Amino acid sequence: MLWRMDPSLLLENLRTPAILFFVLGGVAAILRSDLNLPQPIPKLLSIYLLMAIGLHGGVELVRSDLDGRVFAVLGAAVAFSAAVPVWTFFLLRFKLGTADAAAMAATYGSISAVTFITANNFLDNLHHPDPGYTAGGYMVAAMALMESPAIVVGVLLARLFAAPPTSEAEPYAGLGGRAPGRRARGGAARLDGGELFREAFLNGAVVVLIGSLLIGCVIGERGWTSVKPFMYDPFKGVLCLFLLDMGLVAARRLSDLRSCGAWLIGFAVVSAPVHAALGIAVARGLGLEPGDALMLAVLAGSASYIAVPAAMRLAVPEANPSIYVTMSLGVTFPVNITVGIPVYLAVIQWWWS
Amino acid sequence: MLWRMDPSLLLENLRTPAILFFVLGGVAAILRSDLNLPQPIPKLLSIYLLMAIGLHGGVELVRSDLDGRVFAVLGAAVAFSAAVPVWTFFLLRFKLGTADAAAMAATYGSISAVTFITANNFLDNLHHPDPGYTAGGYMVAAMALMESPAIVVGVLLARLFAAPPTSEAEPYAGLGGRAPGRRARGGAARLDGGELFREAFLNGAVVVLIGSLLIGCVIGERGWTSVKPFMYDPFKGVLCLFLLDMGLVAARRLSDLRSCGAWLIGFAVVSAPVHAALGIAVARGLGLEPGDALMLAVLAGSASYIAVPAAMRLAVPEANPSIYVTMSLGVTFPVNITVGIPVYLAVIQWWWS
Amino acid sequence: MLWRMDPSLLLENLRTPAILFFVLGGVAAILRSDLNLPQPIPKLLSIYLLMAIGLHGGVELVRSDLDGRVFAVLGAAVAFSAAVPVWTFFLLRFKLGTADAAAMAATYGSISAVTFITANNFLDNLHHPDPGYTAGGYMVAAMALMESPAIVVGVLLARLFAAPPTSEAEPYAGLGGRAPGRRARGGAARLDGGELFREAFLNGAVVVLIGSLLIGCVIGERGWTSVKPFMYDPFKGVLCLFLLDMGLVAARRLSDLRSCGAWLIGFAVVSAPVHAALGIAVARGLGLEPGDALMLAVLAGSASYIAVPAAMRLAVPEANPSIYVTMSLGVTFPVNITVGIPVYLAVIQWWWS
Amino acid sequence: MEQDPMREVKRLEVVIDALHVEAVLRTLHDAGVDGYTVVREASGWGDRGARRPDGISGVFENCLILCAVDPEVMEQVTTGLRPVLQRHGGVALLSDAQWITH
Amino acid sequence: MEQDPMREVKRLEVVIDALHVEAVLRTLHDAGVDGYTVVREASGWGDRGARRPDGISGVFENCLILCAVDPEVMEQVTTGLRPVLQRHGGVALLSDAQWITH
Amino acid sequence: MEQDPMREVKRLEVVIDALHVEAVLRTLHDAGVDGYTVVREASGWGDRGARRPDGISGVFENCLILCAVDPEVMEQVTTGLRPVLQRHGGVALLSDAQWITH
Ligand SMILES: Nc1ncnc2c1ncn2[C@@H]1O[C@H](COP(=O)(O)O)[C@@H](O)[C@H]1O
Ligand SMILES: Nc1ncnc2c1ncn2[C@@H]1O[C@H](COP(=O)(O)O)[C@@H](O)[C@H]1O
Ligand SMILES: Nc1ncnc2c1ncn2[C@@H]1O[C@H](COP(=O)(O)O)[C@@H](O)[C@H]1O
Ligand code: NA
Ligand code: NA
Ligand code: NA
Repeated sequence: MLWRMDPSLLLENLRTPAILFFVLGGVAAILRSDLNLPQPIPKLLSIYLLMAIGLHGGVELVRSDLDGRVFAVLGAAVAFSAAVPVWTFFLLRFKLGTADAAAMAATYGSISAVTFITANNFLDNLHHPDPGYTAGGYMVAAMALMESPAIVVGVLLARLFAAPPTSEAEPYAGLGGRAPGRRARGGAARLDGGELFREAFLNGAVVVLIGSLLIGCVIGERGWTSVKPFMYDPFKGVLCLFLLDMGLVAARRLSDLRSCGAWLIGFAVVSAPVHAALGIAVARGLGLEPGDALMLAVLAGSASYIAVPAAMRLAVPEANPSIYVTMSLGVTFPVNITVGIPVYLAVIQWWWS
Repeated sequence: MLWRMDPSLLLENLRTPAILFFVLGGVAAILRSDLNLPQPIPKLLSIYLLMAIGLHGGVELVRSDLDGRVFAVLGAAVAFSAAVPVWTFFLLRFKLGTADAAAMAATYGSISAVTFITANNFLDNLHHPDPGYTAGGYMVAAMALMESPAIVVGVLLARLFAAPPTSEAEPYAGLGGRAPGRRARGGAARLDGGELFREAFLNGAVVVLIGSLLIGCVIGERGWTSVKPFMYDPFKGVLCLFLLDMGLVAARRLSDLRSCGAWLIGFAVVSAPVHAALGIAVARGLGLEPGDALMLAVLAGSASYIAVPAAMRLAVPEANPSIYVTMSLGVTFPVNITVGIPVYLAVIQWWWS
Repeated sequence: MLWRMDPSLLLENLRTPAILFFVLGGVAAILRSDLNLPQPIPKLLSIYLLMAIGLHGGVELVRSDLDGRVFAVLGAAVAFSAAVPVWTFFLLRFKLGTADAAAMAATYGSISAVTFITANNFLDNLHHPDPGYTAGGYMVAAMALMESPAIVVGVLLARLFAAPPTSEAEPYAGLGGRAPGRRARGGAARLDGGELFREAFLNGAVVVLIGSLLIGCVIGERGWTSVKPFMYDPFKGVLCLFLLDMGLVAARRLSDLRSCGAWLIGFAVVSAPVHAALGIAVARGLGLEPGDALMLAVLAGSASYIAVPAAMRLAVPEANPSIYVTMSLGVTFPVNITVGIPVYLAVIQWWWS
Repeated sequence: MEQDPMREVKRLEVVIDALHVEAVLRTLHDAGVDGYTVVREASGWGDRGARRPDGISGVFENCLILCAVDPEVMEQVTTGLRPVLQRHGGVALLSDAQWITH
Repeated sequence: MEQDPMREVKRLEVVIDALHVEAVLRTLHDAGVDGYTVVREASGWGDRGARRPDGISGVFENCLILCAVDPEVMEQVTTGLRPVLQRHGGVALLSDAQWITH
Repeated sequence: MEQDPMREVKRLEVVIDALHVEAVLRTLHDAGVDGYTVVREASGWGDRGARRPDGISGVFENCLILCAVDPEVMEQVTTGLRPVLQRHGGVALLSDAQWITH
């Protein structure tokens, strides 16, 4: 099957402008070029991308006729986001402390909007004659729903399995290494429910995505036409610019890999196809079209690097961001967008045919 | 009349993408989401909006055949900007000190470019068959002319009625409340005329607007066509992004409302329709079309939060920006763009028919 | 010949929106308006412009059929960039110390991408019926190749002619003037070859330009179509915004002119047409079309203010950036884009006819 | 001048993850300081490794907080600050300074 | 080293509304200091309430000015600074430092 | 608290051209400090004239580096720093401070 996979999809993906700019960013960083896009440019670009994908998703959602299958997809998405952290946590606990394992679990249960967008871009550029090869607007809703449950589950796991507060907390897996007396200590229990809720559901990225989705549902065709020249037409070009920066950031994160260990890197590489395969199986079970199946695979296989880190820093400050951000941004993201997406689609094509 | 107003205009306005994004920003801020667009993104967006509106206004100005009425409109605009601060000042002096009253007066005499742009956007989205329902290019010129006179009048009022320099200045209406000895003291008299002129007429926003208007007048149709894909097509979409930020900022200002008092809030709410009604009456007297009448109403009813605050901080430093910025940005602006614009148009439709 | 030059080209250029915004920026700065575009807006705009010009150049390069003449152009471009610094250095040594002369030499041997883009914009807006009046995609490649050689030559010159390390270095041409003991001292020899290479060839601007050019070569027509609404359509409008900022920055640099001396300003003014004329002669010799000839003239006549300053600060820290940045940004750039470009084209038209 | 031209104060300087600035400011406020200043977008390196804001994840951003503290409330400030630093890392430096009153 | 390795200086630190930075710098310059450093986009809280640059009105932005002052010109600096602070608010802190000369 | 609540440190502050920050940080690191903080996009004025980042050439940007240094390694820091300052300009100030340990 896969070993007989047509390599043209892979090549097609690697020739997409956005992917090439990602590679350019990675190469520039590895060659130690001084190229960078300082804050708040990446913030502007990512808010733009979230607005645009949300708005378009909302407009598409209203256009399509919803049936029961849509709700099944949304339910599956939420279930995924809540369940993935559980097994991830228990698996990672073999090698990491409670806090780091919980943060990694939340990271891998949640999703990466840019991976989703890149997959969408890939589908679009295929210009496939079969309309089943486009993603439905409700997949954006599915994405929006998958951001937060993993955060809640991750924090709950961190609390349930936290070391009793009197004992010295787990040794910090940090990169510095000063006197242990200066270490942060088990404090997950101190964050109240309201703050946790706010972090999980009111993170800026989540708000823009869900808000734009809702706005897209109500503005109607005339409203959409009026903002399309900004919200739709330049979208693929802006994605190039954003992925250039992602390439720079991802490659610069790599220097932290050494301190993370081969075991963890292995997890970050393997979890993507494993979870994606699970997503594909669920999509098959629900009878989704290939386009939607790819999106579900990508959501399942991707890991968060915006909403989850923000929440984890507040809710589980003992966890080391150099671990979970490096894994999701430096390993899983590149694997997914360069190789993952076309391979997942090849599997779907093979299975669906 | 108004109580029989067709509510469809109001709903139409609230369904505009830009207004919905403003509401989204407001809701996000009230829910204490961490969403924000850091500097200099808002600056970039506002320079873009001013350039685009100025350029388009200039192009339209050259296209239209100017007659005497245009000059009457421009004259009325300047007169408005200079006269509104006078009565505003004497009214507000009942409750505020001289400096704060003068700064508020300048704020409400001047205009808000984004309110103007939003009204324009609203008119545009109506797709009204009658060409009288579009704003003429000279209304942009009117807007540009209205930014500065209010500043000059406001500063003159502050000086004329300032407490004599030897006495202790009015107690600072601030929010902190430390030893009065650290208070800023009556110093309006120290700013020389040149600096005042520079602040009033050479503020960045004023320069970009007037400069772009002049450039729009000379580039001709070919020049306009060449920049249209940037300066016109994405305009409405960029406005969404900017109003998202305006919503965040306006709602976050609201926490300062408590210290301002109901009286002042009442002024900020009521002054908008009152001045707008005055603008409508003048428009009627000048025989303007409904589109231009709406724009004049909006200019009259709106309050500045860019050019005036910058000037006031230099020229009347004793005035408290937490008062005048909060009122114009947190109260008058939202009132105008959500309810004001459609109501003003309903009144115009009723009167003109 | 030139004294009978048709002034319409000059007027045509001065009516281009981009040039008018440059003038607006200059006027605003001279009137001491507070208008400014803070970092990282200019960075975002310049990365956008480089990406867009590179990508488009790559696409055009693949479209055209390359013949030997293209390689001749590229070779001439590299030779220019390497040779110009040599005579510039020996000429400037009459008035400047070794370090400053070498930095100026590198600055004037290298190129200004925005001057190139402005010339391209000018050609485009002419809508000339003769296809020879458009620049070939390989001119973008020529530009990319001209960025770096001048840097290498400049640094080598600084080292070859550096004062022996034991003696006190040349008096710093700075604007402050504190105890000489605090002065930076001849240290060019300490930068190793690797760092020099990285600065010369891996500067952010160079990487984006060359990377985008290569990406443009491989994405094909379909890839180009997908990013065109961002990478091509708004280009001329974005250039307006960028030139507005260039006008502000260039005019604000002018205050440093006083300390530079008339001699140096004369050089900055005269070197542009002299080197451009040389470029035109070479273009004539190579049998280029008028459009390509103009681009070569502009590359030869322009001076760098991004890649070279970054490299010189590292490699020749004794050189004073207030000299070489002021000259290239404050003098040569405005001369080229306002008067130079149309005059060069007039000369080309006269010679080619 | 009706007041003493200079006032002895303690100059407190805290570097901490941008996300925890609010916690520090709350502490300062509760302790009764009468002002503070925050500088954002600092980078740094410490126990937790290098912190360089990457702009994408927003994670590695530090902030610098500067506060002129009345010697009388210094005790409360230190007491309030310790648990925050303990939990979230960061650095707090104290030195002597004079406030130029006016 | 031909010079003394360290020089005693006064370290002056001013926090003030971004709009008034020019006034402070002019004062410093006139008093004869030989350099200064400015950090923009600071936020803060003080007598005038919270100051957080909102990006729209540009109003609530602070700046931090750092200046190593020769003890000899300190007197002029303080004299020049007071009216500016008086008029525009803000905070000025003074401490002792050593300049690592080279 | 198992430790001394305060530790005497040297507070080092360097202002230097953004391009040379790496060189300073390397020096600090080699001297054995255990952390530092960097604030970017400062402007300033000194021997080399006014330095105001213009956003186009990127040339005139300063950075502020703050470092709490153990008195024991102070000697190495100063020794390492001098040649960097000598070559690239900039200012280094040293003062006394107390680190609020936790
Ligand atoms: N010795 C130090 N001097 C100055 N800043 C420091 C020092 N140690 C840590 N920091 C700052 O405090 C932040 C958090 O420190 P840490 O919790 O030790 O990682 C670092 O990222 C640095 O910005
Ligand atoms: N005690 C303080 N410590 C540090 N910064 C302060 C202090 N008081 C005021 N500031 C800063 O100075 C600015 C202006 O102060 P004020 O004029 O008191 O509002 C505030 O916004 C703060 O950034
Ligand atoms: N006396 C001073 N106080 C504070 N900062 C200074 C001082 N002198 C110089 N600087 C800063 O150090 C930078 C480089 O100094 P210089 O090498 O003297 O031009 C300047 O741009 C200022 O930001
Ligand atoms: Na996932
Ligand atoms: Na008004
Ligand atoms: Na050149």
